[in-house]
Amino acid sequence: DLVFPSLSYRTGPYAAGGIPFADGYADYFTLLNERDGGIGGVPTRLVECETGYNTEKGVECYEATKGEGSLVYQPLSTGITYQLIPKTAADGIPLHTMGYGRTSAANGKVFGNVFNYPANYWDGASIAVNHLLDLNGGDIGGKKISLVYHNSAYGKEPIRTLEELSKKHGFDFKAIPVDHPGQEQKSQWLQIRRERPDYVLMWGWGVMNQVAIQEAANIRFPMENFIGIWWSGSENDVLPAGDGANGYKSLALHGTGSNYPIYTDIQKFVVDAGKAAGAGDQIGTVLYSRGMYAAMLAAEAVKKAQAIHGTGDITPAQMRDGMEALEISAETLEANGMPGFGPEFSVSCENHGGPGLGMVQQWDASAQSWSLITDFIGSDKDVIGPLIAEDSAAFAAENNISERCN
Amino acid sequence: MFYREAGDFKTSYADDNQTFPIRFDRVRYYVVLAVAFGIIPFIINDYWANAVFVPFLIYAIAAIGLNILTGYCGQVSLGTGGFMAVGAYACYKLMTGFPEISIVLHILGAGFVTAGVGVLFGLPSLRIKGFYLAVATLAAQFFLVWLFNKVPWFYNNSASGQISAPERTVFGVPVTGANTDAWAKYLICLVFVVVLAWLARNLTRGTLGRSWMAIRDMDIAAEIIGVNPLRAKLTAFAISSFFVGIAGALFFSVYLGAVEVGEVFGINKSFLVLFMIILGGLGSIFGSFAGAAFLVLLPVLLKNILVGQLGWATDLAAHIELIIVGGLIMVFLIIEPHGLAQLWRIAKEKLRLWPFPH
Amino acid sequence: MPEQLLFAVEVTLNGLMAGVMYALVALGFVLIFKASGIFNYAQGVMALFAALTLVGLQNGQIPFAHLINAIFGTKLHHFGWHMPAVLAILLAAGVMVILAILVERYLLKHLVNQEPIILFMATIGLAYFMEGIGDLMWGSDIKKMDVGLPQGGSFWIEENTQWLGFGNENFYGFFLDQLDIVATVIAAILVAGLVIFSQYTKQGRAMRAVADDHQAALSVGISLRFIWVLVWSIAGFVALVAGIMWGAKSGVQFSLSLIALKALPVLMLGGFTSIPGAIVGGLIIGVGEKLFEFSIGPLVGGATENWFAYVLALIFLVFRPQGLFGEKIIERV
Amino acid sequence: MLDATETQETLLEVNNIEVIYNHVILVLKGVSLSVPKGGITALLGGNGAGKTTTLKAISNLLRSERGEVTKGSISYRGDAIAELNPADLVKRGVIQVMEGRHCFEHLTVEENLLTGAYTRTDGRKAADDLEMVYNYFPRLKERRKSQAGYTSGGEQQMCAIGRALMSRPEMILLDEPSMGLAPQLVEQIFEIVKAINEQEGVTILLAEQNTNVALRYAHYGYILESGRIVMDGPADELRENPDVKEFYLGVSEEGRKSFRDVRSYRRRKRWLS
Amino acid sequence: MLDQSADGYVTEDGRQIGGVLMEMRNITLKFGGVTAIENISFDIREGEIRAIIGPNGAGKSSMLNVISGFYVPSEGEVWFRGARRPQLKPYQVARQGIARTFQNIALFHGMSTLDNIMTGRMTLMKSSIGAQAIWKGAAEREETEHREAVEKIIDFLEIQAIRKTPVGRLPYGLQKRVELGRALAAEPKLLLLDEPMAGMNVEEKEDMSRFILDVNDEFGTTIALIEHDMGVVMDLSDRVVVMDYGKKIGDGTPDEVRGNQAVIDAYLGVSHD
Ligand SMILES: Nc1ncnc2c1ncn2[C@@H]1O[C@H](COP(=O)(O)OP(=O)(O)OP(=O)(O)O)[C@@H](O)[C@H]1O
Ligand SMILES: Nc1ncnc2c1ncn2[C@@H]1O[C@H](COP(=O)(O)OP(=O)(O)OP(=O)(O)O)[C@@H](O)[C@H]1O
Ligand SMILES: [Mg+2]
Ligand SMILES: [Mg+2]
Repeated sequence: DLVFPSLSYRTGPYAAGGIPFADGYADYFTLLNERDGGIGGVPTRLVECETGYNTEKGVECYEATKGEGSLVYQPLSTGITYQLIPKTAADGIPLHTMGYGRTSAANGKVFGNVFNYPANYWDGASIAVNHLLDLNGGDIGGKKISLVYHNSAYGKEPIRTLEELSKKHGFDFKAIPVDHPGQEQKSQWLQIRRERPDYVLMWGWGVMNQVAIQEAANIRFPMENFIGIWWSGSENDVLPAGDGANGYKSLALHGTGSNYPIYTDIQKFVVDAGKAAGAGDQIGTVLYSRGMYAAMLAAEAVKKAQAIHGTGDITPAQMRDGMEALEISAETLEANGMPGFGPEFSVSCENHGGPGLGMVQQWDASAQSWSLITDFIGSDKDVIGPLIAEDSAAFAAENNISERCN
Repeated sequence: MFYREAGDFKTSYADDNQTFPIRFDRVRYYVVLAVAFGIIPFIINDYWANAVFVPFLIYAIAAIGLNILTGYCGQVSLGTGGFMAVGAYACYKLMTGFPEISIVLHILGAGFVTAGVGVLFGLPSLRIKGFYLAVATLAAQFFLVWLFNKVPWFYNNSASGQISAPERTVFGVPVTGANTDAWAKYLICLVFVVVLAWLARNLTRGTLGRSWMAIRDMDIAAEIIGVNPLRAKLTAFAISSFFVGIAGALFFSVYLGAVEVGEVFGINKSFLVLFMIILGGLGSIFGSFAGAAFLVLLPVLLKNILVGQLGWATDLAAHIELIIVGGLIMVFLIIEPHGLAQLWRIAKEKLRLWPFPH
Repeated sequence: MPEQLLFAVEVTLNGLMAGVMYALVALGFVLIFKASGIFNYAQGVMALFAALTLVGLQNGQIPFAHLINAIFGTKLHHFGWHMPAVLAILLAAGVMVILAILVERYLLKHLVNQEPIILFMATIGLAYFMEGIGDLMWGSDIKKMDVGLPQGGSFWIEENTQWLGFGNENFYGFFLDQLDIVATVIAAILVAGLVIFSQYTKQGRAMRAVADDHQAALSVGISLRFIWVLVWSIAGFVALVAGIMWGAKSGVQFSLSLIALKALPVLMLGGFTSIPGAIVGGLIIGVGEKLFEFSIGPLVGGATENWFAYVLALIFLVFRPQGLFGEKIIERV
Repeated sequence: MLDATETQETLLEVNNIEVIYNHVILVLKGVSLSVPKGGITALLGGNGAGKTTTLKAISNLLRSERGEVTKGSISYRGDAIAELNPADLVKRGVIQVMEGRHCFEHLTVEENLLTGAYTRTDGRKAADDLEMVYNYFPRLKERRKSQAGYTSGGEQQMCAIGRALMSRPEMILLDEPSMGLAPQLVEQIFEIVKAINEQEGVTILLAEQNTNVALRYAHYGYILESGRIVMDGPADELRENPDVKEFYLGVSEEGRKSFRDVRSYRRRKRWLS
Repeated sequence: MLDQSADGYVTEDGRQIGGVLMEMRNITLKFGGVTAIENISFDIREGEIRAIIGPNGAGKSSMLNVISGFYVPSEGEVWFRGARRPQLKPYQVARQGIARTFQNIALFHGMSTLDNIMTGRMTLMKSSIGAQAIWKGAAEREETEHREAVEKIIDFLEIQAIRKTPVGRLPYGLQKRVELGRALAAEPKLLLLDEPMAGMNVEEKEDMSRFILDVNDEFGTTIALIEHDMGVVMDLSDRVVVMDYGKKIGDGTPDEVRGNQAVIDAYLGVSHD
């Protein structure tokens, strides 16, 4: 069978985010088994392992599951990702960090078995700025943009990109850190109230998101000018603030809401069959959709690998090849019951990062739902490309890696 | 009479002072060493190394370190995580700054750097006592983590703020980096553990150890009979930090290979190591091992039983695991507040008397 | 007034308010420490647990639904009622009393006369235990705390202080969060009540006696059981209040238990044994960390609040090792 | 010295108890004693004989020291009291003054005394009793506002005894009251003990090292050695017993010998050989 | 009146007492409002046994604390071996050869008897941290050497049997003995004993007296002693200082002091035989 490890975190400070993702990831594979009898006729098996978002437990989970023929790891935490980059390389198992992890892994020439399609943090920063450019008729010169970020490796990711972009577009950029866990953000929001930036971007996670949104509402910051990264845009983040959160925006890696055919199938084959993962109450939420989307991409890569190697029960190495040859077209999405859910893209040996496309969604507090307000927006490759090249070159030098794909 | 010490007479004070005055204990100790060095390296695999042995050995070092400070010298510290971070970052800077020098020296160097930092944060202990000191050491914890996160020099300006250990070898065998074999990881940690435990044992049984314990048991009286509290406390901080620093360095370079400071060396780490020594037994080197083994193994074991054997959902299992770990901590403390080491001692006393009840 | 000064004043005011919020958590610690010499690490988790229980009751959640569903394959979730806030608060307080009784009965009773560090450790065990139970009982998703507390900046204050800027464009009046104002009032009442209780009543005196010497307290006929249940119940109630206040800010979720970390420096600075100390300490820490972040933060890259509170408390302690109002550490031979 | 208040009614009966600490250390090896109502009974014996342990076994304070009574029974007014908690025992009128003072360091002297009245419900009377205690110990009155932790050893001892008196007990278990007290205070305290015994009818069980004084005030005495009662009898008789004289009172045929002369001789107790 | 010339005197039992070893000059000690010691002067001569007596709370223990540097006198000077002593930290005082025991036993509870006494030798042990870490060699040799000295003390105090017992478990009297051993281990010039015989029965007091006399005799150690048992004080000491409420009310040989009316009033109550 096809083994998919799921390093989930259903406990600990980030459990609220971890549960829906894990449910979505699990339910999709259950759906494939129930509806299609697996992928290419081979049943899938999900091996879930609880990490609690903790690096050491992540390592333990990896070691415990890798022997079972795990095809691809989706570690879900930047910390664990960094652990696994060298380990998976040594063990020849591919790693998929969708919308997180080490951004420069997009450079397939250096990172042979790490993939971070369809978009990464630097894309995210650029997408947000591009959205603002759209809103302002292409000119944001002189505008003040602040970034409220989680004071960790994750939160610091977009800073470099935004600095570059501020040079390019002439806006004033200011980064405001919030230390873990982020329960108390008075200083930061008083500062924002004082400086009245035109826009605030946010790279937050966990309780920091909820408090930030609440505080923004408290100082009556115009919510439509407040944009979070895709990890700051789930129902969890906005619900506690109630009506105050109305109008808050965040980036979206994929479609939102339950108006996709796939949900009918999930209801029918998974939920009604009593096979839903977890408590079964997360279906349709943003992070559930993300887990499902990640699973779909993995399944597609398996199909690709099966096609390439002409075998059903593929190995991790073959899976890697499948991922590198992955193509997601409108038809694929349609066929999977997710029309327009994600971008169309293809992966190549050089480019493991996908197209870098994302959308913007906005929260409607009265309807208690997110709605997409833009189509896919691209990122500024002119800015990001060199950054990725620089960072991956440094990694290659440090670890004596010679470039592939030549 | 499973356990005998009768007939084991000593004819010199030096003999009487040895670590295991009782022959039975001594033999058992050599057997353990023989297995650790002679058998385990040949059968160990990645899972056992990475999930059990390597973390156990490294935590044992950290626990011995903290036990010196807390168990022997009575200064409760919650800054262990921060000091481990110092060790890790010092090791990283040394590894990347002087790649031609042996990793073993880097690790030792990291220990010395940490010792220095430890002394610095130990200074307030001259004024501040008890839980006040414990909470005060959190200042070290939070400040150090913040510092390593904030100053790019510490992580060589890498874009992510993470540090990753490059490959380094000992006698041509890689011990850090992705290509390290399980046995190599295990063995280097084991060597450090054995040497450090031996040093700790020597230090704690001599004059210095007695001055620590005197300060712990009654600091004023200790001072009046001639213990210099400044010296006693600062040496405890220094030596404890040295151990903890080495643990941090190994944790980063050998065990994890890549580290983000807030996540790996956060306050939870401080608490974890403290648990180990309290559960294991304050003021006992054996206790440090017992505590580390217990807290490394228990979660792994529970997980394997609940998820692996019983097939429970991981989240239920994780919650129940929390309940069980918390419950066991309480139960253990109720049964024997002085830790596993004391349980072991009582068991020995019982065995000695066996089959008589008293 | 110059702009910077006005902002500094505003930061100070908000620091005071934040300090009150910290003090609310610190109070629970102080109570238990005073009554038993136990440094109750579980206080933060108790706040979380209390808040979870409150919200759970209010929304009619079925406790342990997930576990039950997993075992029996049922699909339980809600009782389908919505309880008025006041009733839910009372019930939650009741649950905290039950918790206090259980804690005394199954934990503290067996640890009479043990060293403080052992007791401390036991409360850590308790924290884990309750964390697990809390999750299992009410689930780990984020819940909205809605007991009708006002939230958001106060318009009234904003408008009526705008003139202070004397036409300065950049000054929009002072910002004060209404929730914080409510918290201040509640904290003031709690502190006053608790001070009277501990200094002037028989039980209060007994409580302090227990803290000094368990055995001697037993020998004069003070029932440790009763005192402990009493104190843990009060601490449970204080935790509930803290849980409500902080829960209103961030939603009720696991991270609520981490507010304990914000309370520790407050505790240290005010003195582990002093109820007024918790408030004063809170205010000093609140103002100190906010002003530091405001003035020095930008120079060193910000996010200084976590450690600065501790360093500030540490500096204080070097001069007064027992904290501002803590009982003097008796050193005699 | 026998006096009228003593009756034949037995208030406290300890029956062949055995106490073990930490599950391994056997300390009392079958101790029995009975305390008549209204009397002063002394429990004598050297260091480590088990006097404190016996008293703690009675007042149920052993549990908090990881000790337990493994055999035998203890009854007070005929009721078994082994399962009561110490607080209930105080409510029934049995209070212990612990060895080594055990004052509440951070409370003032007066607050210490007031905690003694904790179990009492007649709030007003407690204030009178405070005066009574201050009458007995004027030194305490002077120091009433200081924290007990800062008072001298003797002052703490007074505080501990005064605290017990505040509960208006029926029976006091007094553990080494004379320890560390100035000679004139020792007399004074025993006078007080006698006074409360006679005037208030309080029964007293007294553990003492100071055999001399103890036997002067007590009615009956038990001598405890290594966890066993080795001798007992009315106080006057014990005082005349030659062994007691030599080993506990330090007087031999020639009268009290000087401490300077003890240098070079070792004795052996006859009953231990 | 004894002949107290600058270079000493001869005691009744014919021992030669030397010159002044330690002199307290006009010591005053205040704690907030309380004056624990008020303008007291006295000296201690080489080789003598000097007793300090007085009612509870008189300031005796405080005086010892001043001598050992734990309390800093508000006024007055301490002269040691003919030179004025600057304000030293307690451990520095200990290094000058002043050792002591405590009124409320201050042993290190987590350590064995042996370790407690070895700790007393702290001031004499010199091996470096490095040497201790390696153990084999210098540290081990030193340890063994000092162990021998400590074993002598253990033999002397007759506590061989409890060598390895944690002191927390020992009965009170033995603890006192261990504490004495710990003080002796430092091979002090001046030994301060704070109520060494409190809580002991006659037999044990005799033992303790013997130890004190032997120490004084064999090692020539000067001893300052606080004690409430008048028998002991009168028999053992060469000269006595009497304190009351922080003031000195008497100073002289035991006989002189016994006859002093102020002393009788304040302390002895009835005159003691
Ligand atoms: N908590 C304890 N754990 C272990 N042993 C103990 C404990 N308490 C007392 N003992 C032992 O019990 C024995 C009797 O002690 P106890 O205190 O009852 O003697 P005592 O007659 O009161 O002596 P003293 O006159 O010195 O107070 C002693 O040998 C002592 O070592
Ligand atoms: N650190 C201190 N702070 C405040 N007061 C103190 C302190 N130390 C001692 N005192 C006070 O000084 C006085 C003398 O105390 P000290 O302990 O010297 O008496 P003592 O003569 O040893 O009495 P005892 O025979 O009862 O031990 C007492 O009234 C005591 O309360
Ligand atoms: Mg006793
Ligand atoms: Mg004294």
